[in-house]
Amino acid sequence: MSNSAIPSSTIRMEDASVAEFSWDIRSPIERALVVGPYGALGEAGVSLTEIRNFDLVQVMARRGKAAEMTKPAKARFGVAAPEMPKAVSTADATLIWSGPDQFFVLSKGGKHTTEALVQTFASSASLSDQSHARVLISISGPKGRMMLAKLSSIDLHPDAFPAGAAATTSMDHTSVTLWRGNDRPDGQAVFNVLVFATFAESLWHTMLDSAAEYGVEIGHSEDLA
Amino acid sequence: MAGAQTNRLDNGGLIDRSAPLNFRFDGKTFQGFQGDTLASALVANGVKLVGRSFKYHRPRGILTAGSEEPNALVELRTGARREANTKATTAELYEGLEAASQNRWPSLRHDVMSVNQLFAPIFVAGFYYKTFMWPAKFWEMIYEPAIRRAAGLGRAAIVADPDHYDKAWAHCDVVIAGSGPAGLAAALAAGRSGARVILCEEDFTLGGRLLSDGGTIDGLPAAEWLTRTLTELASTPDVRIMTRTTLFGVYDGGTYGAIERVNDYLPTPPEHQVRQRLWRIVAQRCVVAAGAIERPIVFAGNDTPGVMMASAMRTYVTRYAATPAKRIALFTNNEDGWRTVETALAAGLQVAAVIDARPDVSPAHRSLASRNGFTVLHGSVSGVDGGKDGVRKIAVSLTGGARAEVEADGLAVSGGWNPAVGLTSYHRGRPKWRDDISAFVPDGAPPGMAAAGAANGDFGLGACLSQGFATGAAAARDAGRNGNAGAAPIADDEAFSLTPLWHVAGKGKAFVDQQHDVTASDIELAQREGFESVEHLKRYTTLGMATDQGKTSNVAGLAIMAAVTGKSIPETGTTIYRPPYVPVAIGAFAGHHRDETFHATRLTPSHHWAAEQGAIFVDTGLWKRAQWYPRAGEKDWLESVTREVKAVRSGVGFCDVSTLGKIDVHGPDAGAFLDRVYINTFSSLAVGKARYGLMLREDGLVYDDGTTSRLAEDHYFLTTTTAKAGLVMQHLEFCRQVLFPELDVQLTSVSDQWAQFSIAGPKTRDLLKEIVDPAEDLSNEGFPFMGAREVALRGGIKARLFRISFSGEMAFEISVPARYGGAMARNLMQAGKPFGVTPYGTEALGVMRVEKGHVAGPELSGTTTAADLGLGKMMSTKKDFIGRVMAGREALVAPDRQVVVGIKPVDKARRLRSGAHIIPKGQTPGPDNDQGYVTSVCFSPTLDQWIGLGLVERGRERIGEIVHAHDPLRGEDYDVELCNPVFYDPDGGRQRG
Amino acid sequence: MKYSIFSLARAALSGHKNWQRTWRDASPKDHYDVVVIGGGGHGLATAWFLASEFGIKNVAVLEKGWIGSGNAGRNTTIIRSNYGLPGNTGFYELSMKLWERMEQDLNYNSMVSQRGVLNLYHSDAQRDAYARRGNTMRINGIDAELLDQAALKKMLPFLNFDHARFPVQGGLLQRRGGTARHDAVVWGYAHAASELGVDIIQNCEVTGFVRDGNGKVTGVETSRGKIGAGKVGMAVAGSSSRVAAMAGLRLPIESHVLQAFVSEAIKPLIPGVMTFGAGHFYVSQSDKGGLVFGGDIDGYNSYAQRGNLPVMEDVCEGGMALIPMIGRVRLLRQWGGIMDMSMDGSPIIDKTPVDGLYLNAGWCYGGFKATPASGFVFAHLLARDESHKEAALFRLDRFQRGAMIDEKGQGAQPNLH
Amino acid sequence: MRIVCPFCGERELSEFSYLGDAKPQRPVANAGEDAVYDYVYLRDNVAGVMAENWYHGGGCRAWLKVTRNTLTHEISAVEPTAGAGAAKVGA
Repeated sequence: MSNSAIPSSTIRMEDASVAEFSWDIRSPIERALVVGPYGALGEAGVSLTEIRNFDLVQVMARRGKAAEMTKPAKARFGVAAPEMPKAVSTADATLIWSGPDQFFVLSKGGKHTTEALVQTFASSASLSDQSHARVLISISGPKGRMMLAKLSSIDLHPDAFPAGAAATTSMDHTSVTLWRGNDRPDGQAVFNVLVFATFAESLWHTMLDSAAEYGVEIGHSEDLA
Repeated sequence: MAGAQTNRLDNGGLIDRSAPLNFRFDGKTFQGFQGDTLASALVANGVKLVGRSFKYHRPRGILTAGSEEPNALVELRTGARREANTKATTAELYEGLEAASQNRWPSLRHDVMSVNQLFAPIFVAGFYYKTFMWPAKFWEMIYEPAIRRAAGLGRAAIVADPDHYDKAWAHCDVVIAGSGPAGLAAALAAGRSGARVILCEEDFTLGGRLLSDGGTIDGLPAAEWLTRTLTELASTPDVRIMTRTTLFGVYDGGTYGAIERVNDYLPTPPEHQVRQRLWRIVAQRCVVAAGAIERPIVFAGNDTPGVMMASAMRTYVTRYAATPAKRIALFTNNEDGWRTVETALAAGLQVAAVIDARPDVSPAHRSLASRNGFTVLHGSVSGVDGGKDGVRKIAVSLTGGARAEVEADGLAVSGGWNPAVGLTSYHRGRPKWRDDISAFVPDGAPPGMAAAGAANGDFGLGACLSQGFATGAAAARDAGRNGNAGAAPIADDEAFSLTPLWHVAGKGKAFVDQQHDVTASDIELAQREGFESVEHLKRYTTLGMATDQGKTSNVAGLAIMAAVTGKSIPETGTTIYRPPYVPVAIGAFAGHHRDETFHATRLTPSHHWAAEQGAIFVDTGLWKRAQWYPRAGEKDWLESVTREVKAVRSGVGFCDVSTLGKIDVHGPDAGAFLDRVYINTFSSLAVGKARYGLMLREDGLVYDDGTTSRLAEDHYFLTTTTAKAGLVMQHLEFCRQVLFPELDVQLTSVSDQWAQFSIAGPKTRDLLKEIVDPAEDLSNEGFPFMGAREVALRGGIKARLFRISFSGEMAFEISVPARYGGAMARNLMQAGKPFGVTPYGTEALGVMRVEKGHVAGPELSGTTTAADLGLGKMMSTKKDFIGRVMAGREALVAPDRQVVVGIKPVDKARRLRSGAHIIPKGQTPGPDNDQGYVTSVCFSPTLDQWIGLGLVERGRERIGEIVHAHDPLRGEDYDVELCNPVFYDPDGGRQRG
Repeated sequence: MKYSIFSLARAALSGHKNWQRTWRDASPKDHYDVVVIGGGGHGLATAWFLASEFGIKNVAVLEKGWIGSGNAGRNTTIIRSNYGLPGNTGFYELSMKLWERMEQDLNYNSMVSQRGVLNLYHSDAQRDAYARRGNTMRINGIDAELLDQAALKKMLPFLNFDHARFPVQGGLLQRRGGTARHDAVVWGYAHAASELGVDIIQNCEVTGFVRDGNGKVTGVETSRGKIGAGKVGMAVAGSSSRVAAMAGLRLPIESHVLQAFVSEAIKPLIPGVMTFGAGHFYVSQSDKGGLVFGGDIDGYNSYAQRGNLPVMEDVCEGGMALIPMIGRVRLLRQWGGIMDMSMDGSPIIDKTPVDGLYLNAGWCYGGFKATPASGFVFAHLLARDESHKEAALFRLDRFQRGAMIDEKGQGAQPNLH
Repeated sequence: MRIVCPFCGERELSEFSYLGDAKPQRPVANAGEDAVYDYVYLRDNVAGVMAENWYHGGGCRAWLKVTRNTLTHEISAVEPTAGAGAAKVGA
C-alpha cells in the first residue's frame, strides 16, 4: 500500500455518523525535521533531505527459486534484479539488494506496489510491503562522507563504494539499507539511507549531531533521488 | 602580570615569540609562547618543582619531554573541565591555561604529607599486606579511609563533563604510528606506491626526534627535509596526516584504536565541535614507527628535581629554546647521551662534567671536553645533593673506587634507549632481547603489523629512514599497491656504543618507578619474599602500574630483578603489555552515547499524538510507550489508570500496541514451519483465523508468546512480545536457515510497517462501525472471536482486523499502515466521542491482563515451563517442536514446582506488592519454606482491591488456601489468599459476546 | 613468619633483610593425598581448607604459570552475596562470612572492604525483580535494602538523574558487599597454606592424568614429571574443558573472554561498588585510586585473553550514561580473562564420572567473590566425598535432571549469562 | 574483529551476533533425551579452530558458518548456512 496521502473523506450521511475524519499521512520524522540550516554557520557541509512519498516492496525468492525470480523482474523492470549489494535504477523504479536472494523495489506513484507486483512474482517470490516501515533520507554535500564515517563502519571511499553500491548494514546500532545514487550535478556523491520508521527520529537526531560541526542544510522532497 | 621567562634562549626553537600566552600554575601567573607545552613553558620560567610523589610525597620535577613522563602531572583546567594527572610534557599551552600541582597539602613547597618520608623504613613494598589487620573492624573505619585519601594523585571533576565526544571510522591500506624519520619515510614510500595511508602523530608538530636532534637528510638540514617531505605528503592523494592523534591499540581483524585530541589545545572546544574523537581505523597493514624511549639509570637521588633525561634536555633546549639548567652535568653509559653536551654548549650553557660509565670515551669527545673546559669522569653518579629547588651537587664514584663531586644545577641522564614495543605486544606477543643495544625489540607482532626504525631497535637516523621507507613500501605492496616508491631518503648513522648500566648501588633512595615510589630496594625485598615472577613483582611493588605505564621504569625494574636472582634479563622476561598505549578519556570511548542519547529511542506511530494528549511515557526496551493519560484534577497515576480501566470495561477504549513484534511468514511451508517453532499446531489453522501460540527454547522452557493469524494459505502474520521481538526474529531465522533449511518459508519483519491498536470494551463494535467500511460484517457471526482478515476502512485505506482480546472484553486489534497511526488515533477519538472512547496506556493494559490472568514478562521469566504457566495442555503430542524433549526432564515436570496462581490480600484494603514472598501461614520465614513470590500486581477497579499473580509451589492445588506474604525489604507481612488467576469473567463470555 | 605492625617495625630496623618467602617454593614430591590443579584463588583456598579444616596436609597445588596468573589476578575484585536462587544464595553468603574473617584466618591483609554493593534499577519491572531477590536474601539472613530514588540522590548525588535515557529509580543495596585486593587473596592463601605444609608448585603444567586399571585417576602427568595422588581436584576456571578433556570428559561449559578496565589513580570519587541496570557497566574505586570497571563478556568463545573495541566502548558508554563526571578520567589499562561460562550461569562443584577426579568449574564471571566458599566446599567434597550442604545443588548432572540454577533465565546459552 | 560476510563483504563485529559451536546437530525427533541433552548442553569448547554459528543481524540477516581460531581470533573461512537466502535444499 502506497504511503502517499489519501484525500480526506466525508462519511456518507446515510451511515448516520457524526464523524468525519481524514487519513492524513505523517512522516515519522515530520516533527523532528526542521527545514533550513542547522549547526555551524556558513556554507553547509552536509545536506540532509527526507524523501517522503514512495512505495517500497521487499521481494524474497522462494526456496530454490532465486533464478526463477530474476526473469519476471527483468521483464517488468527491464533490468536484472541485483544479485549482489548494488542498486540499479530504471525510469520508474530502483531495485536495491536487501540480502541474499531478495531485493527492494523502490518506486512512486503506485506503479509498483505489492498489489501491482503480486502477479509478477506469483510463484517465485514472497512480497512484503515496507512502504510505511522505512524512512528514506538522502545525504550529500562536501562533508557527507565525513559525517557518515561517524555512523557507518563500512568503507565509503569512492573506489570502495562507487555510485550504485549498496549495503544492508547498521548505523549507530540501527539497521539500515544504504546505497549510493547518482552523483549530483555538482559532482557531489549522494548516499541514500532507508531506516526503520520507529528508529528514524532517533537516527535523524544522531545524524544532526554528527553533521552539526560541518553545517547542515535540511530539507524534504517528494521526489526520489 | 607574567613573570619573565628567565630560562628562555633569545632565539631558536619552534615557538612563536610573536604569540605570548599567559598561564597559571598553582595560582601564579607565567608567560610562555605558542608552540610550548606546559612543561616547556615551566622550564622556560625556571620552575623546577612541579609535583609530589605518590607514597613519600617527595619533591619532583620534570623528567622527560613526552608521554612517558612519570612526575610532571598536573590538574589541568578547573571545575567541570578539571583533568587529573595530565602530563605537563604533552599538554599544549594555550592562553589562560590553568594548572595545579597534585597530591600535596597545603602547598607544593610545604607538603605536610612529606612526613611519610620519615616512615619510609616501614612503608616498603607490600607493607600494607602485613598489617592493618587488628582489630578487624578498624579496616573500613580507620585504616582504609586514610589509605584511600592518601592514595590517588589528582582530583577528577565532580560534575558532569560538559564537553562532547564522538567516534568515527577510517579505512586505509597502511596506518603508520609516529611521524619521526621512520614514520615519514614509511608514509612517503606507501603514498608513492598508491596506497591509502593514515599517519598518526601524538604530538601537535610532525617530525619526532628530528625536531630535537636535527641531522642531515638527502644533504639537507633536517628542518628543510621535513618541510619538503610534508609538502610532498600533503599533495599525495589518499595520504591523511593526523596530528594530536595517538594510535593506542590494535584489535582483531586489523582494527586500530586511535584517539584524536581535537580541541584540547584550546580552553574549550568551539561550538558544535568535540573535545576528542575516538577513531577506529581499519587497515590492511600497520607500520609502528613510534620511536624509542630513553631510559634512566637508577641511582640515589635520581628523583631530585633537575635530574632529567638527556634527550628531554635536548628537546627543551632545541625545540623550545628553554634551558632546564645553567650548568649541567651528563651521566651516560652510551654515545647518544653526549649529544646533550653538544646541544648545551651550542646553546651557550655551561657543562660541568660528563660522567661516563663506559671504560673509555672517543677522542672526539675528549677534545670536545678539553676545548670547552669540562672534565670527563669515568664512573657513576652515586648521589645527588639537592631538593625542592633542584640539583646542587652530584656525588660521583669513579671507576676504581675514588669519589668526586660535581657542582651543577642540572643532571642529564642517559641509560640507553628502549624501543616502544607496546603496540607490537598487545596480542600477547613477547618482545625479544637484543644484546647489542641491551634492549627489548618487537617480536610476535599482530598480523599485518611491522615496526621500523627506533621502534625496531635501529636508532641511527640513516637506519630509521631506510628501514621506515622499506617497511612502508612493503606494507603498500602487501595491500596490493605497487606504484613506484622512488628512492629512499638517505642519511648517515650516528656512532652507537653502550655499556649496560641499570642501577648504581649507594646510600639513599634510588627510584625505579618514580611515580609509584618503587625503589631498587623494594625490588630486592620483593625477590626476597618470593615475588620473583615479573608479574608478581609488578603486582607486589606496583612497579609500572602508574599513569606512565612504566615506560621509563619497567625494563630497569626487571633488570634489577634479574641481577638479584642471577638470571639474565631475557630469562626474567617482561610483563604482558596492555593497551591503551597512552591513557584515554573514558568520555571518548562513549562518544555521543551518553545522557538522553545513550541508546536509540523508538517511537510508536501514535507517539506524537499521545504526547499532545499529555500522556506519561514509560521506557520499554528502546520504546517510549504511553503509560497513562492523566486528566486535569486526577491526583495520581492510580486514579488515572483506574478511570481508564473502568472506561474500557464499561464502554470502549483503545491502546497503541504497535510495539509488539510483527513478522510476515510466507511460503508453502509456513504452516509446517510454525508447527516446529510453536508447541501448538498452526498448519491446521484456517485462513481468516488467529491463534495464541507459545514458543519454547530448545531447553524446554518458555521463550515467547503471541497470537499468529493465517491471512492466506501461504501467509501467516506472527506477533511476538515487545521485549523479544528482535530475538524471536533471530531465532526464527536460525530455525529457517540452520535447523529446517528444507522448508520453503520466508520471514520479514513488518513491525514498523503497521500501526496496531487494541480497541476494547462492550462498545467496541459501535466504534468500529464508524471507522470500518459499512460493507464489512462485524457481527459475531461475520467476525467471530479469533477471526482475522483484511478490511476496508472508510476513506478507502486497507487495514488488518483481528478479533483478539488481552483485556477480556469484547475487543479487536486493528492494524493500519504506520504513517496512518496518528490519523487512526485521531479518528478513533472522533468516531468514538458518542461512546465515550478513552485512550489507555500500558498501566491499564497491565491491570486488565492481570485481572484476566494472562501471563506476561514477569511470568515469562525464562525459568518457567508451559505447565508452570497453566498452558501445559497446549503442548502437542503429535509433532516435534523446539524444546519438546528437554521439557520432559524430571525437575521440569516435578509436582512441587512453583506455578502461576492468583493472589489477593485477605484484608481487601491492603496493598499487594510484587516481589513479596509466599510463606505457609503460621510459619517463620526461612529458606526451607520460601514457597514462591508475587510476580505481578495491580489495583483492580473491577474487584475494588489489589490483586496479583504469583509463582507458588503446587499453587494450583492450593486454591483457596490462606498463606503469608512476606516482604521484609518493605517491612510488610500480611495474609493473602491463593486463587484462580483469572479474576475477571473466568468463562470468557465477554470476549466472545 | 607472623605478620604484624611489630614484625614490620622490627624488620625495618634490619633494613627488611630478614623477610622470608611469602610461600615456600616447593618441588613436586612423588605422591600427595590430594593434588589440586590450579594455583588460583580457588585452588589455593581449597588447599588451605584441606589443611586447616579437614586435617589433610599432604597436599600439592600445581600451577602452570605463577600463582594467581589466571582469573584471580584478572577480575574487578567485587565480593557480594546478593543472589536470588536456592543454591546460590546460601553458598555466596557462606563465602561472604569467610571473607569477613579472612585476614584473621590467614594473617595476611587481603583488604576486604565492605563498602557496599549497589544494583541500580531503572524500571518498575527491575524494581520488582530486585524486590524478589532482596527478600530472598533477607529470608536467608543476608542483609539487603531496597532504596528509592530520593535515597540514592542523597547517597550518590553524582549519578545521572536528570538527563538520563533510562533514569535511575532506585537500587538494591547490600552493605556487606564490597571489594578485596585480589592478588593479596592469592598470596594470603598461599602464605597460610604453605605455613601448614602445603606444597605450592609453580611452573608445573598438568599434561595428562594417570589412571589405574579401573580407570581411577591416581595421579597427574606434569611438565615437572609424574605426581601420584589419592584424589585430584580441578580448579582451573577457563581451562576446565581442556583439562577435563584429558580425562575424556565433555563439560556443559564454554570459555569466553571478559574484559576489565582500570583508570588512572584519582582521589576518592566513588564510595562503593555499583552496577548500572540499563547497560553493561559496574565500577568500584580501588584503594590505590583507580576506577576498576567492567561490563559484559565479548560474547564469543575465546582463549585469547584479550577483548575487542565494541565491548570496551559499550562499557564506557554505560559509565558515561550513569556517571557523566568520569568523562575526563582516563582509562589506563584494559585486559581480558577467560571465563568458564556454564550453561545456566552457576558453578559446578562435584565428583566427575571419573573415579578420583573432582571438578570445581563453571564460575562464569562470579568466581572471585566465591573464592573462600569455593575452597571450603571443594575441600569438603575432596575430604568427605560428599557435597557440602551449601554446594548441594551445584551438581554436574543437574542439566540432565532439568534442575538448572539460572539467575538470568537465559537458558543454555553461556554468552547470555 | 571483522567478519567477511559471503553476501555483504567485510563487516564490523558489532553487526553480528554469536550462537556458538556449529558442530552439534539437532537430533531427529525420536533421538531420545540423552541425545538432545548432549546437543543442548555439552560442548567441546575447542581451544583452536572451531566452526561457529554467527548471525549477520545488523546486515543481511543471514546465518553464517564461521571458522575461527579461539586462541587467536583468526578467521579462516566464512560460509553461508544451508538455508541462507533461498538456497535450494533437498527436502
